[in-house]
Amino acid sequence: MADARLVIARRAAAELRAGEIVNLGIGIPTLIPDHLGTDTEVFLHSENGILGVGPRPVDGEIDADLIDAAKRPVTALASASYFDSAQSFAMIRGGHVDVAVLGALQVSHAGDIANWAVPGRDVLGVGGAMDLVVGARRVIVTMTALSSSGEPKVVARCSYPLTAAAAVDVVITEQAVFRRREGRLVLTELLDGASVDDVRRSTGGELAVALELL
Amino acid sequence: MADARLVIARRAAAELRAGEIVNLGIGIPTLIPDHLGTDTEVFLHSENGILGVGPRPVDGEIDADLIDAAKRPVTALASASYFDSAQSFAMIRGGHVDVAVLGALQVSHAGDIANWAVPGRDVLGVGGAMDLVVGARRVIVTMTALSSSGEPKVVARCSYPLTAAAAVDVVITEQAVFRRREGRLVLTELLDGASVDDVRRSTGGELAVALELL
Amino acid sequence: MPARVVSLDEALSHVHDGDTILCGGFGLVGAPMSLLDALAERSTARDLTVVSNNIGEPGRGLGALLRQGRIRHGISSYFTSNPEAVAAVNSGTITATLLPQGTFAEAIRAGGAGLGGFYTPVGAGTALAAGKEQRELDGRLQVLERPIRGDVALVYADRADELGNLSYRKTARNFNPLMATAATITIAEVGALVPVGSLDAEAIHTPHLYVDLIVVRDG
Amino acid sequence: MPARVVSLDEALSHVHDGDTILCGGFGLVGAPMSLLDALAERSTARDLTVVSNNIGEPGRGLGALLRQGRIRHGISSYFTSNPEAVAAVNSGTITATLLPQGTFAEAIRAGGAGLGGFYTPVGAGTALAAGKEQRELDGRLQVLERPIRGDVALVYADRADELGNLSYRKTARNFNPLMATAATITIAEVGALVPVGSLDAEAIHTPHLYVDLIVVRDG
Repeated sequence: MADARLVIARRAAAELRAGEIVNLGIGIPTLIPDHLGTDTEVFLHSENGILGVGPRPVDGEIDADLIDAAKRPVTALASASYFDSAQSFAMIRGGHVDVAVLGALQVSHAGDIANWAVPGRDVLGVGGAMDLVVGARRVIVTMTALSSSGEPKVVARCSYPLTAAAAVDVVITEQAVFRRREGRLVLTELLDGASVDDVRRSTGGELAVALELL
Repeated sequence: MADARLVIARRAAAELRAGEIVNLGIGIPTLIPDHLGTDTEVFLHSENGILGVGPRPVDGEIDADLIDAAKRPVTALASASYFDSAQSFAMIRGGHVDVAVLGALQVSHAGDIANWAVPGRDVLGVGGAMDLVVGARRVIVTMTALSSSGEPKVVARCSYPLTAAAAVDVVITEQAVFRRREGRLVLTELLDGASVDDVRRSTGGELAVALELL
Repeated sequence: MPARVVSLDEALSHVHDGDTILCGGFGLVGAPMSLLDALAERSTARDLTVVSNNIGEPGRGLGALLRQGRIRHGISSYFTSNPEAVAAVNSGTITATLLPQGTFAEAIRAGGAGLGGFYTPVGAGTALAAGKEQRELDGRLQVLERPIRGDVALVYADRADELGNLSYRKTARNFNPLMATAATITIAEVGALVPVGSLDAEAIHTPHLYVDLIVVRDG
Repeated sequence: MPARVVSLDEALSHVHDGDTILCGGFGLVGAPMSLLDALAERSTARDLTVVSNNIGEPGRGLGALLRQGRIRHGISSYFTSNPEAVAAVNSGTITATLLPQGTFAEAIRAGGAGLGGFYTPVGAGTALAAGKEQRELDGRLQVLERPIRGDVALVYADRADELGNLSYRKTARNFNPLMATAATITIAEVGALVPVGSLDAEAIHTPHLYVDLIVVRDG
């Protein structure tokens, strides 16, 4: 089996279309640019105030005033523009970002997402997570099928505090792609040799499966 | 007796202090810059999106993209900056404009102001009047004592539709200066040879008069 | 998607009967005059709602559409600058929503920013707050104002790059950056089209994600 | 009034016990580091409320004030970037208000713009809306969020002119222009002071009416 993160990143890259405005969260989403075809140039928006994030800088090219929302040094495309944080989130909340790709702790069958807080742990950082899942036109969740303790992350109902209800459009794990159709996640595609039963075992509750996979 | 408008403009100019951010309405307020001392440089804000309005352009200097809120061609100071209308009114409403000087149809003893609509006539233009009287830190009204039909403009209660309640700080007519103290307009200064009785005759209702004038 | 450079006719094909048109400009300064002229001369779209600080001037800009009877409703802070607009409201030919200028600007910003509304002290207790929710917040009476959005935004910018980044010039900026954020389709008329990378990144007032179509102003 | 260029010590004399400090920067990028270092080393102001996207890093920026026990309350979207801030909240040393980042930015803008509040769909129905008014507007559940203002704003800009016009550089802009609008006194630390007229008027991000004091960054 291929490295789960790469399987997910590669499949997520195929969801993006040339010219789209895309916001990438931390973790797996940051691997996506490496898997985009050369004819699929997208424009990366980072919520700290830039449209047109370029590749990571080589040594000596680092600009201390130029970072992404993960606080990593980046470069800027020739088309790049900068804006303040209110404007940046006005873009997000106003539906001007086509796609947000981000990780999650849990996604429910209804498309609810929990990705900012674990009960009983510190809930002191939310950042732009809530804005992105509410505001982006398409929300793609990239996550491994199981948590590090082996619990399914696609669940009948989220037990963790919600980031937003009915917000997720697509979920991509190393096993499968799920799409929200008529308000409910549907398994639509198997990845990397997984079977429907494999996916059933690693998701909580009764899962809807697209006809073509049965 | 001097020309009423010039008396008012000259006296209003003396209310401004060096360095203040000032928004000037149409009519008499536009005469004020000519009466400012050379040591009283103020910064003119115009709500269509400029801080740092300069003098009127001479012929051949007119820039079609550079106007004030009265839609007149203007010049810009070396310090000038431009901003969109939401930002411009954020400045006004947020208390970042020190002084608004504007005309009025009526000002009540409580400092209520009516300057945008006459009952029975078209009330289809308000522009920035309401924002300015609510938002500017100091609101100075410049107006002739009487309307063209001979009615007092300083009145016990406004009969015209209000622009804002309890918003006016200073009223300057060709006869007098009134200041709002403890929620009530007080006659504090006589202009151009007027007497307290002259002022009483040209204002509606019982007027408070500062002790030093009695 | 990157903006596409199109002809006036193609741009106007996106304006349909019954649409709400957001239009930049303070008076005619910064107004997209080529788009408005073409809209009057070469489009038949009618029953329009126009959202603009002024309804043009008599026969000019939005005033030309008004004369043609193609405007149904106006949302504005100052109809008064076009006496024909005032007459049209008084005769019942068009209906009008009058807003304080700052509220008007802020409502369009809210529309583009995905907000549900905002409270402002401006207009509270006056005739312009009639029928609106008012409540005391921070010891001041405030009015709830709702976001404004449109189907098509028509804006004017001094320069655009080929992706659709826009830079405005002096007081021609005015309402244009706001209108550009708040419509389903944003059409920018521009004074000049320049290569990507030739605008100052710190002076791009409207990043390209807001712009769908670009029309280069005639001559 | 035009901004005055002052020393660090004079600038810090405006920070008092119990003040609410608005501080620009995303992490430490665009943070006014000289002002923050001096605040930690040369001021005794305590019981501070800090409004900043992060509470610095351990021992750096606002993190230095935190270590000194001079912060009473934090308003932020991401305390987590400084584990010591998280620990301080958990031990009850400081209290915390957590806001979604866009709501945080918008609330500061509202504070500077004289608005009474705004409705946003972000956070509606979640734990972060607990205790807040929620209502349905335009078919979506929305949360009423209130403006944030401060006594003193500390911001960093790449350049200022002698009147106080500010230009930021790249992603060091972030929260700085917002913070500059929402405090009684705004103190700008700047990389360079330039003569009036040498900034591009179209790229002045903070017009001088927002700025009270300027401190030129060391070395």
